[in-house]
Amino acid sequence: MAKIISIKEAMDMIHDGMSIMVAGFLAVGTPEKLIDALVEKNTKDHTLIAISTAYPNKGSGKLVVNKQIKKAIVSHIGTNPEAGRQYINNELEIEFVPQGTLVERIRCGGFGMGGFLTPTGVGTEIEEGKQRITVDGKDYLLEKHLRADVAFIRAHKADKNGNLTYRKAARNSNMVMATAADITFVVADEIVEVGDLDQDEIMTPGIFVDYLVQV
Amino acid sequence: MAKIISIKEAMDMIHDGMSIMVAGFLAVGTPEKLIDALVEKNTKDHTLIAISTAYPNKGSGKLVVNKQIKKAIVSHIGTNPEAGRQYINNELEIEFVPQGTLVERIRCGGFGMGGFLTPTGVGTEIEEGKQRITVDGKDYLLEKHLRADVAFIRAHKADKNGNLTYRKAARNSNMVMATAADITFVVADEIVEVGDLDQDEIMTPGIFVDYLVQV
Amino acid sequence: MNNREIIARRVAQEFKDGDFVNLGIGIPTLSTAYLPEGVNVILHSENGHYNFGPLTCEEDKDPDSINASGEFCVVRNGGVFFDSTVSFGIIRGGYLDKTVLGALQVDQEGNLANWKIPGRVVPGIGGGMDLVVGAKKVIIAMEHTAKGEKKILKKCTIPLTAMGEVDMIITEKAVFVRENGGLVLKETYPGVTADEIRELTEADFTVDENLKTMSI
Amino acid sequence: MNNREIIARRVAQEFKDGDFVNLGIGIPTLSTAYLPEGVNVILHSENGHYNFGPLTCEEDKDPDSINASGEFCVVRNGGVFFDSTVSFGIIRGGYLDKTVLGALQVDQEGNLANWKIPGRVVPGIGGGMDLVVGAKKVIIAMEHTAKGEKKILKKCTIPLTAMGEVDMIITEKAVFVRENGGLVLKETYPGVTADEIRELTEADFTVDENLKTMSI
Repeated sequence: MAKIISIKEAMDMIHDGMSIMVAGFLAVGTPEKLIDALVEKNTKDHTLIAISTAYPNKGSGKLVVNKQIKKAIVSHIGTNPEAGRQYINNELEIEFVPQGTLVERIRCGGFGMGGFLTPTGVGTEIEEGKQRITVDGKDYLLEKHLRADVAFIRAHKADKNGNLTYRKAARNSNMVMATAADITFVVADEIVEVGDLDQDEIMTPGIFVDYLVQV
Repeated sequence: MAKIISIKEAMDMIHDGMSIMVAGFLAVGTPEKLIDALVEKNTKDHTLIAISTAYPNKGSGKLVVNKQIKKAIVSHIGTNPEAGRQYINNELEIEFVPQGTLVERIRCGGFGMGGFLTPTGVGTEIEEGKQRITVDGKDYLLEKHLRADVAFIRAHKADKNGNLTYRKAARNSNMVMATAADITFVVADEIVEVGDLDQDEIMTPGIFVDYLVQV
Repeated sequence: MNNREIIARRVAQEFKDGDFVNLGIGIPTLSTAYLPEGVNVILHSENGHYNFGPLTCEEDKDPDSINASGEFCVVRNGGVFFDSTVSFGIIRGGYLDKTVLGALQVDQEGNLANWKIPGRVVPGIGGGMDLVVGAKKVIIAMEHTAKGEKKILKKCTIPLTAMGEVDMIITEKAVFVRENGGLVLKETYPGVTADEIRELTEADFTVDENLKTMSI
Repeated sequence: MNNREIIARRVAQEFKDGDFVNLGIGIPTLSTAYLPEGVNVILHSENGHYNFGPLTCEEDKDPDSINASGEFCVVRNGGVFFDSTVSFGIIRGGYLDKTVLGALQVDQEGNLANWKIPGRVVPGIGGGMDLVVGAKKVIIAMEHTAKGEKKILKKCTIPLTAMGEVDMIITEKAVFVRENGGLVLKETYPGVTADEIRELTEADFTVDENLKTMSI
């Protein structure tokens, strides 16, 4: 199950062009130290999968400011003017996805489903190129699964088997992104012994976690 | 949010022909007292949605034995010989659904999705009448959402807003069934005050719960 | 009283005690300041929680506790945190009694446009498209016109957020309800006539036979 | 040693320390009794938990703690409980290193039939179909024939559980691995020849050039 590694060991596994899920909502729930280390490593041409591009100086936005992102699959860029600037200058490709659709596509990616049917976006630009399927008289769009090469997760507590809990609104996309990447890196506020977390209160079972990164 | 009612008030809302989700796995996690009350009420022609028909004397199986079920949408009947007997004598219609597909169809029903794509059942009888959709070169079946008129849920603790926790393996289908019925009845081991449950450890937000049934 | 306050006050009257709602940034959120006595709403936040009781932001800066606008927020006793998929499950699943959102354009078919102006930088979609298809009642709260441009149209001219989902429009001048597939003018601001509303509105609408004056 | 024990002992050799596995009722579950020294597997149970360390059932009858067969089970420190959708998310998501299941029939294309015999009461599907499409490696553990009837066929004759998903077949007489779309005989029970296996097997198969003797 989870292995404890250093931030340098984590960064050694990340290469140009990899797709990266960055958990967090406006940077709350984002493991900032992994972002900072990746800025320092300065790898390029990443696909960013995140709820938003956060802020220029916080969360996934720092990767955008440092021009490491080639394409962003996000629901929002409004809080990061640099993302907007790169987007209109064609320096950054953006796939806008409704937020509920985005997190559900990621869940499908993690849980071995090809996609799902959502009423969100029917009759809008979001429908372009997608199949419309009617179930019980209601129209839905077929939205496809989404996975990444790596995921950056921030937990509150992690036990040494990789079992995780989150705190308050920092949970957001962490739970779902932890399931959907080939390599899942977790930075926890605290690493505890196996048995210290209540078996009923664990939010992410350790089977989804590859590495606990010590920062 | 949730209202506290008596078991009689709960039974007054149930009528012949209603579809009923009964949570539990081999009766663990099933609110037995609601089952017993429904056996006593003796309504007929129900559609049962459950992981299995459990045992003749335990869980949803008691409704089968009492001949209250017209159709069962389940993954398994092997532990309830009476279900098998009624099935071969055409007294009970059964729709067998792979277990993972069943719980995910229910989740779609609760969460406003029309269905999802699963690799489970491709190339088997389960595929009959379903659309096969290829995503990234892999074949999936389109499985449709499932809802019920009422759900029988058993929680460990419930606060008076209907927020729920479950204990150990009793969680199973409770979480997902709590979201997917027009009327959700919950029997909790313990009803506590609002604020007594940790906001991070609530497993089912009270918005999904209609009634806490005092037994 | 400025336009924002008029609209927010009128929106507040739509809430019943115990309503479970999601409110957009700006006027919709402002409306909670004008809730009638004895009316509390439960505020759902896309990023994964809901609150009981009035929203309290900025009061306790817990870094892990923000609302969907990024403001620090206290989630009171009885409130709950959950992950994003549950949050949008609640939204799409039809559990929200109401959502109140701003708009760039609305039309007489109930179409809504509030995310994209062609030629401008798109801030994004966020949770808006999900909210509009999911909530039981969709209320648009906005100024009646924008710099003289009409916003309530026969047919939206910019990209849609959702098709046919708008149930009610509240502006500083009028209240419309969508009934039987068409817009009905239900209220006007004191001193404003139905004819004046017609001047400011491109959409076809009928005037309710019991046309009322907005009481703010 | 009876057939069940032979098969279970051979299955046990397939596990590596730390393997995350789901085992069917019967011989597959029995195999954990024969794990090599120093090899522990993590047992996933469809109903919503996984265990670290050897499974301990019936020892502590907590009414809320059963495994997928309905036996009371202790989930040790480091184990986790989760709901059914997560349980099957783990299964379909490819997190299981191995699943070991019994079968009524298997064929040379890797098709599996283990849920339905036409004309008999069907006990059900349970989680089997999900396990077989989801696990990284699917091992079938069964007696080579049933009352003289061949079970390893050219083409299954009864309804399938899954198409082309079987990776390995372990019987009391032989071990087959599916390679390049065909079956390869890798091992035979001491004293059993490849020709004898051919007699008991309808499926076409090749014999590995390093054909080994099963060491139990």
